[in-house]
Amino acid sequence: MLDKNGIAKRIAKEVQDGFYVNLGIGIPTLVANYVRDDIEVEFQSENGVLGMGPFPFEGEEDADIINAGKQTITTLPGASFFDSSTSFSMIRGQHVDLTILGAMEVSEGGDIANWKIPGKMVKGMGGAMDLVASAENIIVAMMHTNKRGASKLLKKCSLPLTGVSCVKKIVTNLAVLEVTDNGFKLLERAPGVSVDDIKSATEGTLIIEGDVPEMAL
Amino acid sequence: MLDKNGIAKRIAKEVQDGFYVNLGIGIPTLVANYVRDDIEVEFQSENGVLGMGPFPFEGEEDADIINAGKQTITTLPGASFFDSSTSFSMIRGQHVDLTILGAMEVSEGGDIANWKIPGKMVKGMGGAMDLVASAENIIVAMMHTNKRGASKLLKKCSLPLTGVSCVKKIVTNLAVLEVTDNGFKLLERAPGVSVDDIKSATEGTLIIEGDVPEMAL
Amino acid sequence: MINKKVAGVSEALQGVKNDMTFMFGGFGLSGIPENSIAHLVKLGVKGLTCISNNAGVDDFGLGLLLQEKQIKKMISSYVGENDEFERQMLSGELNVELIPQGTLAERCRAAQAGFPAIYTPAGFGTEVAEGKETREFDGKMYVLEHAFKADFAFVKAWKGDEAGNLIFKGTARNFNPNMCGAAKITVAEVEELLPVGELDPNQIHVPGIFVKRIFHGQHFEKRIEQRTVRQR
Amino acid sequence: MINKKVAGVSEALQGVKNDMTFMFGGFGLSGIPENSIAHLVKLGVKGLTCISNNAGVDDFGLGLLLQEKQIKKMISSYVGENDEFERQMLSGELNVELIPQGTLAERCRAAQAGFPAIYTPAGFGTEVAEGKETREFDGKMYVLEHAFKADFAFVKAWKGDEAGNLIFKGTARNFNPNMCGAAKITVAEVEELLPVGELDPNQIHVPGIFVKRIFHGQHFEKRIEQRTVRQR
Repeated sequence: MLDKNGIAKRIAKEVQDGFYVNLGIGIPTLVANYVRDDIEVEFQSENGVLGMGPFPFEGEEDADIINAGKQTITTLPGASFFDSSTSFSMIRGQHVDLTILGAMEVSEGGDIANWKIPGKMVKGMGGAMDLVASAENIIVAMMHTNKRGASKLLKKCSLPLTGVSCVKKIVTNLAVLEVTDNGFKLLERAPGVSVDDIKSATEGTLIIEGDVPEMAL
Repeated sequence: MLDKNGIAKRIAKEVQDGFYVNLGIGIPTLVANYVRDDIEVEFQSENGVLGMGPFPFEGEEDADIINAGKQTITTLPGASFFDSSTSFSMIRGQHVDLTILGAMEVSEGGDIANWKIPGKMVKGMGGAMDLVASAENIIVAMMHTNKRGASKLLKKCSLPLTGVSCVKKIVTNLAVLEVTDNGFKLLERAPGVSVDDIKSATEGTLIIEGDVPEMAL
Repeated sequence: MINKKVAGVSEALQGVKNDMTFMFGGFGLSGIPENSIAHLVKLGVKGLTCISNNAGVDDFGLGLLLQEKQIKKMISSYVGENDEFERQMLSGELNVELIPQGTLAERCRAAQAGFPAIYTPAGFGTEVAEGKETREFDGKMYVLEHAFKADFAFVKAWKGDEAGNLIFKGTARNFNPNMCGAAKITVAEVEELLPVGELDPNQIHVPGIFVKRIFHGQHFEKRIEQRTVRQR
Repeated sequence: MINKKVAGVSEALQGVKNDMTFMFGGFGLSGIPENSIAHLVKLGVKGLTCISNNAGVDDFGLGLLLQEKQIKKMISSYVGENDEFERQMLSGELNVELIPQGTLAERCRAAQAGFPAIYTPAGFGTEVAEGKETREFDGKMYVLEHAFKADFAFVKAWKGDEAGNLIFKGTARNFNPNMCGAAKITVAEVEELLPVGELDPNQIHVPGIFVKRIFHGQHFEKRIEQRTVRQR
């Protein structure tokens, strides 16, 4: 079973040389820490920066240079700043190659719910609806089950949707799954996790073909 | 009767303090020469400059600094350069206060034709269709009749239209006219031109109320 | 050169009234028009509809207007991190319309650029698209979203000149350029207000034609919302 | 940093084929991708559809491609000042689609920004709107115009860096930024190609994400079409 950093580490392997990547808040943010050093990747943040670097050294924080999580950041050589409209042109126009974001629920049809729990405080969708409606390549990073132990990989989402038929791949603490026309196809097991463990934690249709390898990290 | 410079001089009186103005090619370009010195006006050119100044001194021409007529220009302090999309945002978004352009025909309903003569070489509409479809305040600068002596102020345009119901005011070599719901209202006569001269040169409905003053230049 | 300079925030905000619709630049607390917000609190105008990506925090940004119950409706993409906001929203005092962030940016830009509406894929199939026209282009579904209509846009820039030309710094740019000229009157507050001729015409982010009034902001706190650092 | 630098025009144009659709930046002869055009002549690709505000003059700009009869169709707003163009158009050899200049810019930007179509007032009631969908918003009529689809966009910038970031000079900017990322492959030629870190991230006109290949142009004539001067 993976912890949050393990999930981030596995997702980092999906990041290819030359990719522009948008990372959501939470587990996705951690992905930046595990991307291979020998490939070139640029991180975009929808508030208007391309070429994000690490957090600043103490004392060097700048209120005018933040990411979409409102955290102080730095930029790397080759970076650029731009307005919100241009930022979403990058996203909507599919210039961003990979979007990694968290979710509360994913359906076997690739629908995603990650912005609202009715009856509870709603914080808003931020840029998530634009990202999921636009991106060709969306990976969801999340725990396989919620705090009450209920599956987050469902036949149909119960929460208000963020986007429809958009998620391509899911990496959880238990498995790597691909969204196919027929349901969640199990690609890899997390270390020490059995196919049965994954079966019992997945409410949606699970497709298992042959031996399912344990993921390499 | 006015010459081209006279028409430009009369139109210059329509330019008010604080106006952003787009000048078309031909007579409109001359208007800049006659704007009062004691008011502040900025000239926009749709190829991407605001704050145009006079032509450069010889030897100071820059191929990278031209107006929409492809003429080398200079800029004044406070000028800015921008892309074509932004330029037409200024025009379409009605941030440009006054548009002055030439025409081949104007109808009494305010339609304008100035881009195409069927059977002849067509050079294209350039930015004219955007300008006339967007501007609140359009003044047409033209000769009252064409080279064959036929009126250019018509009941209905015979040439392909550039825009519909958009022209507000017309300044010709003979008169200043306003486009009203009922036709061309004669506002001013050019020096030495009689109401009858204007009547006979105007094919469209001409509205004459009381004494028509001679224009002051 | 058409001079857009006004003496200060008080002159810049002339004409603001109860029940108006305002746009505010900024993302989180970065690049927000601090001086205009402070003066709106002082003026006490109420019943406001505010278009802003976020709603500030309890004691800063638009949170200050919320504390005084000056806001009737918020149109935002993300409104977390604000207890008073949550209280007013749950109690029904505050009307909240949440829309996707890219849609928010483009509805501003549409108003600025004279487009009546846009087709965006964002929100299709979700409650955001409920009651809205949808349409297929090339096999993909889009939602029709209309240009905003606002009375004032309040933006904050780094440098500006008397012609109203603006330059922003870093990610404090965000929605500010898209809101300039998107309301009847655009008010820009700047950290540094220069005479014309000081800014390179090649390097203007927002040409002055989109700005109606510009003033030098007296006080910029520039508060950091999430101070994140690494060790040396 | 993702490196977009290619060795030269030959590598930059790899993949161009007969019957493709190309976008060309530039207004008149200002800011045109001279090196790419010259190489297209050399490659001899034919049957091209060219989206460009103008069509060059007889012996420069896109006029060079016209002379070699490489262009099948021009989509432009203004095509004066070109005898060979006129000859081919009147003889029916060349297909010409004239569209309003602002529509041209925005159909490029729509392609760049992922919008399928836009509503513009330009051309309503004229032959430009014939056969197109029109619609009323707030009492004003608009024409639906679709995003362009192109294979290559050729743009010219003043300075660029290896990450593909671009800066333009003066009115040579024009359509170039709107075409970046509006085609499958965007090729930028620059007068000065710098290592990353040399350009101020605040002052980038086009972020590198919109550019696929960048090269240092070997030759820029930068011809002036209408030399107008005043006396000292």
